[in-house]
Amino acid sequence: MAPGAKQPPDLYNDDTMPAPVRRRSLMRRVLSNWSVRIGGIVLLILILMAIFAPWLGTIDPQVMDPANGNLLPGTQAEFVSLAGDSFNHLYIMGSDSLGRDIWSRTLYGARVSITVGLAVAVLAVFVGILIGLLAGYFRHLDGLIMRVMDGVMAIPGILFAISLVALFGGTLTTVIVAIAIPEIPRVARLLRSVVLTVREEPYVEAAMALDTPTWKVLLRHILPNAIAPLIIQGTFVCAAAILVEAILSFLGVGLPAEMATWGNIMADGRAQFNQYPHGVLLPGIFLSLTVLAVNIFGDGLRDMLDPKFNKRGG
Amino acid sequence: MLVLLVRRIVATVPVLVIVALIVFLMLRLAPGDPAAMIVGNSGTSADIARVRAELGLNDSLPVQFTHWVGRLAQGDLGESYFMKMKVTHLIAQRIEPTVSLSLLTLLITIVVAIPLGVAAAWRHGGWLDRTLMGFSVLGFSIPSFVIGYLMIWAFALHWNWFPTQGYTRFSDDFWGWLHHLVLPAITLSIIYVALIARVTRAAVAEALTEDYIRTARAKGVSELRVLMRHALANAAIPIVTVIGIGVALLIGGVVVTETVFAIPGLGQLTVDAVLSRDFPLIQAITLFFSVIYVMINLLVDLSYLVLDPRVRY
Amino acid sequence: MQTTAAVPNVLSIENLTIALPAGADRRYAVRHISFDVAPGKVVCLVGESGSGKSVIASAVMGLLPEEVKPQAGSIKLQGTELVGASADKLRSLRGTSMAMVFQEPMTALNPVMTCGAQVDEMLARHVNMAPAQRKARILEIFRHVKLPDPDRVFSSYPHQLSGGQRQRIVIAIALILKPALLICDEPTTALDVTTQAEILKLILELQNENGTAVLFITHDFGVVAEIADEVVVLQLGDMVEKGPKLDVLTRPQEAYTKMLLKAVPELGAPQRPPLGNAVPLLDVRNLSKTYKTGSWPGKRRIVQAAKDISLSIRPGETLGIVGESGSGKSTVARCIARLIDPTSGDIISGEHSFAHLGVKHLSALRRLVQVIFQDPYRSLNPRQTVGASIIEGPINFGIPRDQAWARAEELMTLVRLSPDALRRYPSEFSGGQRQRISIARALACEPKILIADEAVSALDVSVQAQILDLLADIQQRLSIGILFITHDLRVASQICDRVIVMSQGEVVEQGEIKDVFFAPQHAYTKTLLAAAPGQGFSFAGAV
Amino acid sequence: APNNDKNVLRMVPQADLKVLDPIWTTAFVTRDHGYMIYDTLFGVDTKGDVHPQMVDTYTKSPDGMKWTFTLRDGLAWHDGQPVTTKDVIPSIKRWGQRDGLGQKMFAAIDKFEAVDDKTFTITFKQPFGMVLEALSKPASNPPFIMPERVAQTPADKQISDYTGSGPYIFKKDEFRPGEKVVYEKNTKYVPRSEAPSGTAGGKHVYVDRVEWVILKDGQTQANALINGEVDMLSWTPPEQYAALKANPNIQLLVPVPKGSYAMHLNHLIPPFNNPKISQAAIMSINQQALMRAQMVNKDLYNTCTSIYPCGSTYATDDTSYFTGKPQFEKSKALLKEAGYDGTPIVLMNPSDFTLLNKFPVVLAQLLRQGGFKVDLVSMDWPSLLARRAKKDPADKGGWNMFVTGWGASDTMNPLFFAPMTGNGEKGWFGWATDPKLEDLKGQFLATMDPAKRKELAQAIQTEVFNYGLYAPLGESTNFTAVRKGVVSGLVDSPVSVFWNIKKN
Ligand SMILES: Nc1ncnc2c1ncn2[C@@H]1O[C@H](COP(=O)(O)OP(=O)(O)OP(=O)(O)O)[C@@H](O)[C@H]1O
Ligand SMILES: Nc1ncnc2c1ncn2[C@@H]1O[C@H](COP(=O)(O)OP(=O)(O)OP(=O)(O)O)[C@@H](O)[C@H]1O
Ligand SMILES: [Mg+2]
Ligand SMILES: [Mg+2]
Ligand code: NI
Repeated sequence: MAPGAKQPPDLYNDDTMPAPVRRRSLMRRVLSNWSVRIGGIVLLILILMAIFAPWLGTIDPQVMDPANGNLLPGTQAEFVSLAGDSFNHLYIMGSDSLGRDIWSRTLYGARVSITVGLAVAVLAVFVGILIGLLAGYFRHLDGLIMRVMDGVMAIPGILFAISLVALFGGTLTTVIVAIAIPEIPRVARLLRSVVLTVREEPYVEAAMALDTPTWKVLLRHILPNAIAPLIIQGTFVCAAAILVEAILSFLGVGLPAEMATWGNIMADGRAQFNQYPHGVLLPGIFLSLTVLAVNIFGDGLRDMLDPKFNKRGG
Repeated sequence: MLVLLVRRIVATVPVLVIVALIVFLMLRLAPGDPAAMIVGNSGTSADIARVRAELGLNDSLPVQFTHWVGRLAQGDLGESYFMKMKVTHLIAQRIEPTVSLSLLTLLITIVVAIPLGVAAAWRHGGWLDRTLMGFSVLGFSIPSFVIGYLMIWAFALHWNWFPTQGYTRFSDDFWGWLHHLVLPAITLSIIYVALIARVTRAAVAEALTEDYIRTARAKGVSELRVLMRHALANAAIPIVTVIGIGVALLIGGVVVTETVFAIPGLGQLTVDAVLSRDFPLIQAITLFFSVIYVMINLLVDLSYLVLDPRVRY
Repeated sequence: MQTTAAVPNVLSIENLTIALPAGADRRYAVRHISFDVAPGKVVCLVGESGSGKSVIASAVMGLLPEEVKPQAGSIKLQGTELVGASADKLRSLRGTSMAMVFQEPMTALNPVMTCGAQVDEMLARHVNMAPAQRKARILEIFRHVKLPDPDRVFSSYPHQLSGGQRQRIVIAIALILKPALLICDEPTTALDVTTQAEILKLILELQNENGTAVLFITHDFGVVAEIADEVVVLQLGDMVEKGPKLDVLTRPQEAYTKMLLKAVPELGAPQRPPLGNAVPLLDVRNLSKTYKTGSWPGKRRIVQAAKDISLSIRPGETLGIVGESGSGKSTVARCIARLIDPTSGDIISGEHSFAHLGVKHLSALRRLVQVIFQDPYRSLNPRQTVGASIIEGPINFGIPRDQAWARAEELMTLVRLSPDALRRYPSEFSGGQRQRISIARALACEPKILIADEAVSALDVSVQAQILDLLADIQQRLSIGILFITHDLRVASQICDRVIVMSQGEVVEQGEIKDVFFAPQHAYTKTLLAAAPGQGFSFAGAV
Repeated sequence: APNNDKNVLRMVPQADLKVLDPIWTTAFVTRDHGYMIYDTLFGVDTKGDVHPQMVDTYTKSPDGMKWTFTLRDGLAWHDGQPVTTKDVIPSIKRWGQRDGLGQKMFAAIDKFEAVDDKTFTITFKQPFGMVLEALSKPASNPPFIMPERVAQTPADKQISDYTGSGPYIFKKDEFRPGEKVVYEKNTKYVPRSEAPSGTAGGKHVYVDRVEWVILKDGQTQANALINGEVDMLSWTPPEQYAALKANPNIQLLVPVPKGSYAMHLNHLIPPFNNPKISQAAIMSINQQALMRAQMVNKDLYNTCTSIYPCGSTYATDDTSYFTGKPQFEKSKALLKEAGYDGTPIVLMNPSDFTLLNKFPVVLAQLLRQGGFKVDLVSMDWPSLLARRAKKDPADKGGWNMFVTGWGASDTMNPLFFAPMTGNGEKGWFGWATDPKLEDLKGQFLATMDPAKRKELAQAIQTEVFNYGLYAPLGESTNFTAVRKGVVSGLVDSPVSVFWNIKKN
């Protein structure tokens, strides 16, 4: 007999069954991931900067002093507003062609970009969930819904957004809706495929056998298991939305030009990119950093939550 | 096979009808009046009313729609409001630059991204993998116009290696064609390489966990063969699928890249048409892009037949 | 095994210890393993799931995942040390000196390569032969492993072959270069009993022919009895017992081995309490189900999965359905529980007919019939606490939450789990425990009929024995009817009063255990019985 | 690669050429295109004097009621056919249906007939003082002469045959809207012998081919010029001015007079249906701030309070209360007096139009200083054009104010200037009802006496400010940038013209 062989378990005493493995809480598991940490911290800093923009050495992002146009980063100059007030101001990131402070505009722009990113993600995911659940669970609706989704998907997203914003005017709502609509089919498809696989899971069949009403099956059993891929998808939608907002402004069909958004700052700066690249590059760094942070965060979440990487945990 | 092809093509018709309807409604419900645009700065309200009537913009929406669809069914996409030209002619003029740019981008992407992705999957978690994934996330995060401007600044203005803008027709001058497309294609391919490399890595990494890989290794075959013949061949479907889906991304990228490099392609035409409310042109381009998208994805679907013997439609 | 000492061993493992990475369920995959495999002999590694059988096999092949490393000991293949050998060295030995057959024939072959090409890789890599010669050689081995129509198989893709045929391809790959050592890791577990019997026979034949040494991994004592010369028993990475087959199977020394053997169900009519002539709880008449798959523009496919099935279940009775994979067992179960809609036929209980009621009117049936599924890992919602899963049914039937919860606590005791467990998530439980929770969930609705669809097939024998015991106990107490679906004839014979034998959607034979199993009428039933491995061995009786 | 072909001139035009009919649209770029391929009966030189162009000689009766014109020799269409009065008369008639001044002229015309192939007469039924100004009108729409078959196209339809008799031939097969427009030298063109000046004089062509390359982005335009990929930018983007000026390989020229910008008000609906409130808005203007913001560099603009181009014939600094400097207190007082109720005024901002999109932003701030509530509404240029045609109340999709730009050729004569209307809803956007203005314009039209005209021009200026019709925001210098040492010979002209250019 080999040393250390164990006693056979008693068939009728449950105490010797393998001790239940304590699952680390999902939150803690997610937070232990480096990508999530780094992405999250960067994002948090950016969000805090956006919230506390008024206290971070900024001035009103709209006020201009044409005489102080195109100052290089770090210039200290006398600011004379159109209203006639004058004060000494340090242009941390220089000024744009109208003499507006790029640092202030960038910080206030963070509010817009982050709002757009979050709103688009939430909107696309929410509507996508509704459509995906309908299509995935009510098979007779599937054909029609999916044809419409295919149609929306077949129109290149950017074209759609450009047209919508150009045609309906660049308000925050239009921009959010215009960026969100092309994302909806993707979310809906994802959700539908998750629903189609999850609904075959024995526990869903079991719930049906327990006479659970359909809406409850959807909300209690199917949706929670689709949440992880949706959150991941949501982060990528968010990152893409921030970029698309900038692209729309760049193409001249974004939010109103005087509004401080990263896209608008860059669109203004691009007219003189060769002489004053700071007008594009500095806000560009903020933009890229944000998108990067969201992407890294999403990647981390994926590693943690995606069932593919995490076979039995759930 | 032929029956299959026909059936699949017929199946795309409802999708295109939906596209047509969406685009049409979007245009007609929007504010902004092409007539005002055509009349110009010194025209008057009366001029605008006259042009509206001339363009048939005063008819009811269903009438306008049936009119348009009716002509569409006869293959007539209409005439641009501004340039008295058939929109098909205008689109035809712009296809070559866009197709050239897209194909070159695709070529660069496939040549670069797939080997990178395979290498990363092979050394899953190693430095190559990390670097590559870092690059790919970065590629997703920098707006393409910033990359484009930096490229122009460095390679066209500073070193003078490439032209800053424009396009030369393939038939006029092959080297000129290539010369004009290098920078835009690289700019455009960055995000695409990021995407495809990522998918390749994931698909190959997943294939590498499959049992048949273990069987192959148990046979003692070389690692390269395991990667290419076994893992990559099985990862082909997701990769091709994403290349197909990526066409939408590519079209979006084309719009921006063409603007940055002033390439007279469909992307620019689109922006122009939207900004001038040239309804027939917008409708035609969107429909055109949708057809391309649908066809490419049909092609992708058909490619499954070749890539995976299990697939039967 | 003193007699073979003169012949050098093909494989000798000594004091092998393999460490697991941090965070794994234990520190060592296996510890202090020593055994030898002599030429022409079959050594069986047995043990419960997770005992380290596959890790040993992978270690020999040099295919351990990177994070798992041999820490001590040696593995010698024909005198060559494999622990610490270079990747190139191992690669050249693989295929030529040692080869392996894996468990899952469905996934072991590359789906996008023809079978011929996959065998050809072996030749192309290791021997210098012209393509035509290679092809001839491959066709020859295909004939040898008794593949029908070798030419067609050569150019077929794996998915065009049946599971048994695929496994023959894998065996052909393993044996084409006549390796000295063949490792088989549960090569027949995924196959039907009849196919399993053929494959086992084939392996033995080839082994005899070439004098190959075989390391055979299995958890099925029937197979061990059939094939082994020597047996090595593992428990959680430790070697518990080893010795010649007859010694281990009939005179086990260790308590663990005894326990394992005792848990193996026997093929025999057990004592079952007699059933009165009670009114059936449920009558199923001429039930048929046809699946239509594929939608426009794809191709339509029609599968007739169940044809004209009639059966009835009485209180306290266990009705078994046995049959090979794909014979329609699950389809029947799902139809009865109305998880899918039967195409035709009737399901009657009392004066109600349920076969064609709309989903909204099925409450009565839901109370009557509950289901336990095969896969313990997927039959509980991972995002719900166990308690929430159990009380879901009662709440749906209008029972107040408190009352449902109290009942759930009782049920937990009934299935021998602690009531505290209600607040935990399924992932915190082992497979056997989850299956008990599933039973508790089904019982919470106070059903009259329990359908168990392969409810024990995924479990180790010891755990399987516990669950079967539990079911019998519950049935006795509550006098419910059980529809027990299994492919394992031994299990069926242990627990059922009557069985139905299904083949290709049809009932071929039905009746009492003693009639069907000991005096089968139908040819299909006879083959099925003949193929069951380890006949004549009475494992539990050995203890 | 640099374009070193001496016979090919590559230039970036002011905008993308879309509409090819210069009678049908007023777009500047279409007008420029018109001057490439068409000829006019008369031209104007840089001083504003009118000289015969296609016309050889002309006479008028002493009372000015009957004019006789004779075409010069050697005029031919691009297809080789001679130009005759059969072509001229329908051309002028078609123009007369579209152009504002043309309409006025035809209202005064009694008879317009051909005498023979070369001679035609115009007989007036009432005095019309601006015959030569009309026939040489450089601003949109100039009366271009087209072949008879083309001129017979209804005025509200675009032409589709682009045969002209001008110095260049339009290459229709190479026309790619949004990409390039190609012209070839008209080898059969016979230039006048006088030196070129403005749209008058000899139109010589020294290159075989002119390619208009459409580049929309200012940075791209500058890059292309610096790299020699194009030879010339017709309108230098203000943002690029400094960089181009500093570049030793680039030369900046000013062949066209300054352009100007104006703030336009909607007089149909409140509050600017009240002249006092309009005046208050005009008092809030700060020309210096506005121009600086839009033009970026101080070399590119100057303030100018006159409604006529500063330095031109009719310009004076007698501009009533308007100083171009902000008078916020006065404005507030006026608003109080007029009883401005604080409804926000809708100021439209064409945010995609880089030559206009900064004015409204600054203007909004100025108006707020002046006591207004402002609702700055951003939209793209097409939306602005559509919206300004709407007569609805401002909060129901209408508008109160926008800014746009004009060429000197538009503003140099009150009758050339489209917004100069006081005939209510029949007039230009803003629909001012100012009978006095209409009356002054009528008098201006009727007289031929320069002194009288000057007087009337001053009266019109005063009336514009008193009514608060619109207000000038300042003038901008439009530089043309060329490759130094490569391109020479640009002609100074009221509108951009591209003959006489040499390349080496
Ligand atoms: N890559 C790995 N990382 C961590 N732990 C591992 C790894 N591979 C195997 N293990 C652990 O090693 C132990 C032995 O696993 P092994 O696969 O050899 O079991 P087995 O006896 O083959 O079981 P089964 O009958 O289920 O196939 C298990 O506890 C398993 O969790
Ligand atoms: N949803 C479905 N759609 C189409 N065909 C199906 C479906 N489910 C089962 N089938 C087919 O019906 C037949 C019977 O399947 P069923 O699952 O009832 O077999 P089974 O006896 O339970 O097999 P196993 O022992 O493998 O579980 C099989 O051929 C199967 O492929
Ligand atoms: Mg195993
Ligand atoms: Mg089954
Ligand atoms: Ni070139």
